[in-house]
Amino acid sequence: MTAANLEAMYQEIILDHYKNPHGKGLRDPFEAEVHHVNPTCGDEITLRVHVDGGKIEDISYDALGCSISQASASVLNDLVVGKTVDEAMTIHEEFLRLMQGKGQVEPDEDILEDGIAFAGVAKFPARIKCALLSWMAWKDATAKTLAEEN
Amino acid sequence: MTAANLEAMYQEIILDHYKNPHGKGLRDPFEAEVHHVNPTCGDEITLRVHVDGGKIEDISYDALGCSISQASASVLNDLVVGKTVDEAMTIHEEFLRLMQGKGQVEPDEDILEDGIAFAGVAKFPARIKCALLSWMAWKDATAKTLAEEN
Amino acid sequence: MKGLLPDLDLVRKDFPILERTFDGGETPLVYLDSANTSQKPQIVIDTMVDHLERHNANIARAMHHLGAEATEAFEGARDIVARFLGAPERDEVIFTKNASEGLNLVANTVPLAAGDVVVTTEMEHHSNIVPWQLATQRAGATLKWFGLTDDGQLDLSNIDELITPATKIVALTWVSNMLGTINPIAEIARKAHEVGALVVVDAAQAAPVLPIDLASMAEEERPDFLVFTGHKVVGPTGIGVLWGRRAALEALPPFLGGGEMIATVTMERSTYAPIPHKFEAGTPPIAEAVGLGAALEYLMHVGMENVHAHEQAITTYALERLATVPGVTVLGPADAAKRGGAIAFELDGVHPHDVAQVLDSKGVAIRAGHHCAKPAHQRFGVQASNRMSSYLYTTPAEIDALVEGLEYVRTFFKLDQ
Amino acid sequence: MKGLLPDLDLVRKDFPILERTFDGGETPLVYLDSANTSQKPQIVIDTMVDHLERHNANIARAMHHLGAEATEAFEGARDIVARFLGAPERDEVIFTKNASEGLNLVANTVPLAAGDVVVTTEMEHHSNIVPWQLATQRAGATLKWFGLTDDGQLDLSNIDELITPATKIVALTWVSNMLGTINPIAEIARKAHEVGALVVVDAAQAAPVLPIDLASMAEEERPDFLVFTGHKVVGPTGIGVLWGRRAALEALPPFLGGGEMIATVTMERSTYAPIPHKFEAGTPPIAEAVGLGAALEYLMHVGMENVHAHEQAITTYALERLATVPGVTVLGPADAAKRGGAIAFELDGVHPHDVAQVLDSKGVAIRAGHHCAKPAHQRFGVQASNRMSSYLYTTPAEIDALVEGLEYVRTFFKLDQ
Ligand SMILES: Cc1ncc(COP(=O)(O)O)c(C=O)c1O
Ligand SMILES: Cc1ncc(COP(=O)(O)O)c(C=O)c1O
Repeated sequence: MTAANLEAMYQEIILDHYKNPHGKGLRDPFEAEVHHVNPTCGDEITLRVHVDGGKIEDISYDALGCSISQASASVLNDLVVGKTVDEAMTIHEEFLRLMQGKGQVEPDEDILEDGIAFAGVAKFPARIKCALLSWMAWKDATAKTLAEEN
Repeated sequence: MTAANLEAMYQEIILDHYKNPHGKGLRDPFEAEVHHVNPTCGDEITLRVHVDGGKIEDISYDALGCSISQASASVLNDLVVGKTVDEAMTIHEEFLRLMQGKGQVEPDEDILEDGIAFAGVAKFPARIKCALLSWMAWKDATAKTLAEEN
Repeated sequence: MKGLLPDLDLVRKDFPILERTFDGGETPLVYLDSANTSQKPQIVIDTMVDHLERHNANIARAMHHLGAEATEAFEGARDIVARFLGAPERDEVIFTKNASEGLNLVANTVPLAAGDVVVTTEMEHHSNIVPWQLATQRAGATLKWFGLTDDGQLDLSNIDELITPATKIVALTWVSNMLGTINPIAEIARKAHEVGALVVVDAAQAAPVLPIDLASMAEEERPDFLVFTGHKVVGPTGIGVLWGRRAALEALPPFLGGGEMIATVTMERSTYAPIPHKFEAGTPPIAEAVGLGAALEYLMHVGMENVHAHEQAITTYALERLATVPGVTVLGPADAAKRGGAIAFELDGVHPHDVAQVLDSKGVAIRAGHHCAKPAHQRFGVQASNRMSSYLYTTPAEIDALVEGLEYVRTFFKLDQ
Repeated sequence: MKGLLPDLDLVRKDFPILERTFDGGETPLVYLDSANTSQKPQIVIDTMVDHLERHNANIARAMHHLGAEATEAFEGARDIVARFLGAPERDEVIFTKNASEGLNLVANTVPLAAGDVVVTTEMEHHSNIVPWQLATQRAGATLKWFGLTDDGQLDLSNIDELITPATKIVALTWVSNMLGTINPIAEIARKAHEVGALVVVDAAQAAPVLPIDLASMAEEERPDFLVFTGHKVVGPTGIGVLWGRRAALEALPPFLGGGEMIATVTMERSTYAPIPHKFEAGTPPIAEAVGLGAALEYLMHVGMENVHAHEQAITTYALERLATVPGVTVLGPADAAKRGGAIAFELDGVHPHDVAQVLDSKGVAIRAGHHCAKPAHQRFGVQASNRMSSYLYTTPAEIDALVEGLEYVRTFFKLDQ
């Protein structure tokens, strides 16, 4: 791995989100809470979702983990809170596409905003799970919320 | 394996014992009966021992197996019936020494008589168990007999 | 000869061991024991060596270069196995140490209660009998089995007595390692699924020679579990495969505990990883999985249809030639189209050990014994048999060598006197 | 430096992977992840290749040349393992697929009943925790454990509460894979044997570095079972060892069923082979056992005393050098004489993943995570740690490279700003 790759992974944006995560902490009200772990390394996240009238009112979370997993939870919070569930799912898919693209996918900045900073992470198979931990937890929690509604 | 080795293994004496086994069949009286198998190939022997006053009066057996295992039971019968248990154990040890000698042991013909024909078998690790099947069964049965006596 | 691999000479060159000779070069190896274990092409050996010399690291856990390379190679092998089997999902492929472990894994974890019935067959390898004996004994369940017809087929006449609502498992071999018989697994699976039983297929002898495409099988005819073993598909020892339908695998509790099969561990309790890792406790056979991947790529490159055609051509020829040897009786189906590449036979008047020993002196390697199928031998009233088994590198000339060898055995033991 | 292997350069030449470089040759590999898996000397690779290219056959069952050669090589490897361990009897050596399988084998077969107690420790690898959780859950027995002192030793203060007549098993690691701690297994075994408990020692990290001589241990201090794994002793993956005292092994029922573990099989019932084969169902990892034999011969040739001295020298040096890096805290004993070659540490302000990632960009391979020892991490209030681990090929210069790398990590994450 070259130094350039390393810089691509640890972009300033990522390190900023890591140092000052947005929306961190567990808050009320919420409809679903999930706990996800990355078995390989032990990174953990507890995540709550508050959905009201099809709109994501809040994502609150408590997470232990590396810079990538922490920054990604922060970016998730930025991107998804305030959006409708449908819009959020589209963002989620775009993020997934980026992360699973082996570094070959050109991310859509209009959709992912700060999230495009994770393009460099996609080149490191071992770290993709770190970046996806919070997103998978969010998807799971949202699915639970919707299931309860019905 | 050379043809010479093959001839050394399948000596006339062995083939003769195979075709006309001595003492075959299960007979009364007996003090102990054992059943031994060679798990690798399925060869089996049921063997009875009749000991009286420290002397081996009879070894009777029913066996399924290859030429080597059959011939060896026949030679066992020849060598051991009529001997005292102590004498028989000495013969057993000499036979064991021959079979485990990797073809390097010079057998004592005075003790082993026809049994020296098995010298060639000792060069074939896979066949040593065949030659020993009846002898191990005999030892086991004799030990049972002695244990019952005490 | 129709069906033979057109580039058989080239295929043979891929297998270094086929150049072995004995007696100072006089006696070439004639390896007819492939149902016992297959030989390995150079590409399998080289792939393992390259892995060990350049990419060796533990997997999953490691963030570093070598760890990433080893993980990619190992998980890449899983993708290849999935392709080889036509598995609906790659995560349904579990690496085990051999076929036996796969069968034991299922037998140990599948829920069984008193009164339940497990059905197997009289032609199984011990590895598909003993685990079910142990499992049914533990649970107070009952083991039943299909008998065999005189020509070595499954006797399906009492299928309605065997497969009933009490039947929880039907475990059977696709291809018999003794009789060569190919069993109608689709038909039996359909029947088993009607009563809600799980179907476990032992493909240890099928995977080497039959093209398998699980995804294209009708769902009700598709097994729920299938195992095979690396060393019989030109791969290394130390590796086997258990494929299971996702839902069926997910329903099983973990088998071995430890290492990478967990989600989280506290001293009080643990939670488990999703499949496939849930069933892969400890450091897996990494280089072996990589070698297996290379082996299956090799077979797919030759083409499993072609491997199968070759096997049938050789088997047809072998059955014909064996019939010319006085005193030889072949066990199992007479029709090559109905069988795999293992041919068990007896030579009247000579114990199989002695046959094998004398053949070996001519360089001809066959197996003698019960081939881990004692009940099938008992069924046919034989205590042991000879077995020749061919594979994609076997030539008609090698069958000729076997037949000549058998003639020599007859002379050696003076059968005509 | 005292204790270093005198011919370290030559030793390094035996390990082809140590020549790996990255970034087009600019960055040499600095492999400090040997507690995860060790690298393989050429002789191990060559021995396996020779086996596969010239002697490959299935074992035990085959009468032919190749079968005899393969059997001799495989059983010869068992003799070598017995010699390596100083095992009282060679038949007490069982080949498994890894250390985890050995532990699971014992946990699955040892008789446990409601009310029985199994004792383990808080510093175990998951492979010596989860099998006992599963076993005690099945039996309604209780799992208890030794806690740890702040400097990473076993807390033996409540040993009399833990080891009582209700205790059937004491299962513990000889050397911790996270803290490096060497445990007083003789003392604990003596105590356990007084109450009639069986002692299971996980030697996965001990076998690579400590000279072991079971036969010379006092009987009451000798474990009843001991496991280790091939890939950590410069051997291949896919192979491990369970050693057990003959009487202890004989008392266990079979674990996996099938293949070569039987004496006789009928459809109704089976009887089992004597040890070691009773516990080796199916085709074993043959080439892997042969490779393990070569690996242990290699280690014995270097001399386990020398390997141990080297490990201690490197560990002493590493502890010294790590102490110079601001923000580094080492977990476990501070005294190199009391530990194996694994050193877990934290770097204040940077998550271990990020440390490992940045080190890797400099070619330095360490492990980051919980190292399959979550409870030990929890005990010390850390969720993950960094771990460097050395072996007989590790040089002081590689420790320097690690330390420089850590300085670079500090700069990269601007820890001094
Ligand atoms: C202390 C300890 N026990 C057990 C194991 C498990 O070994 P394996 O993964 O080879 O089964 C390891 C290594 O991972 C270990 O370090
Ligand atoms: C039909 C069948 N099932 C199972 C096995 C067991 O395979 P393994 O010994 O690799 O576990 C074999 C081969 O020995 C076999 O032929």
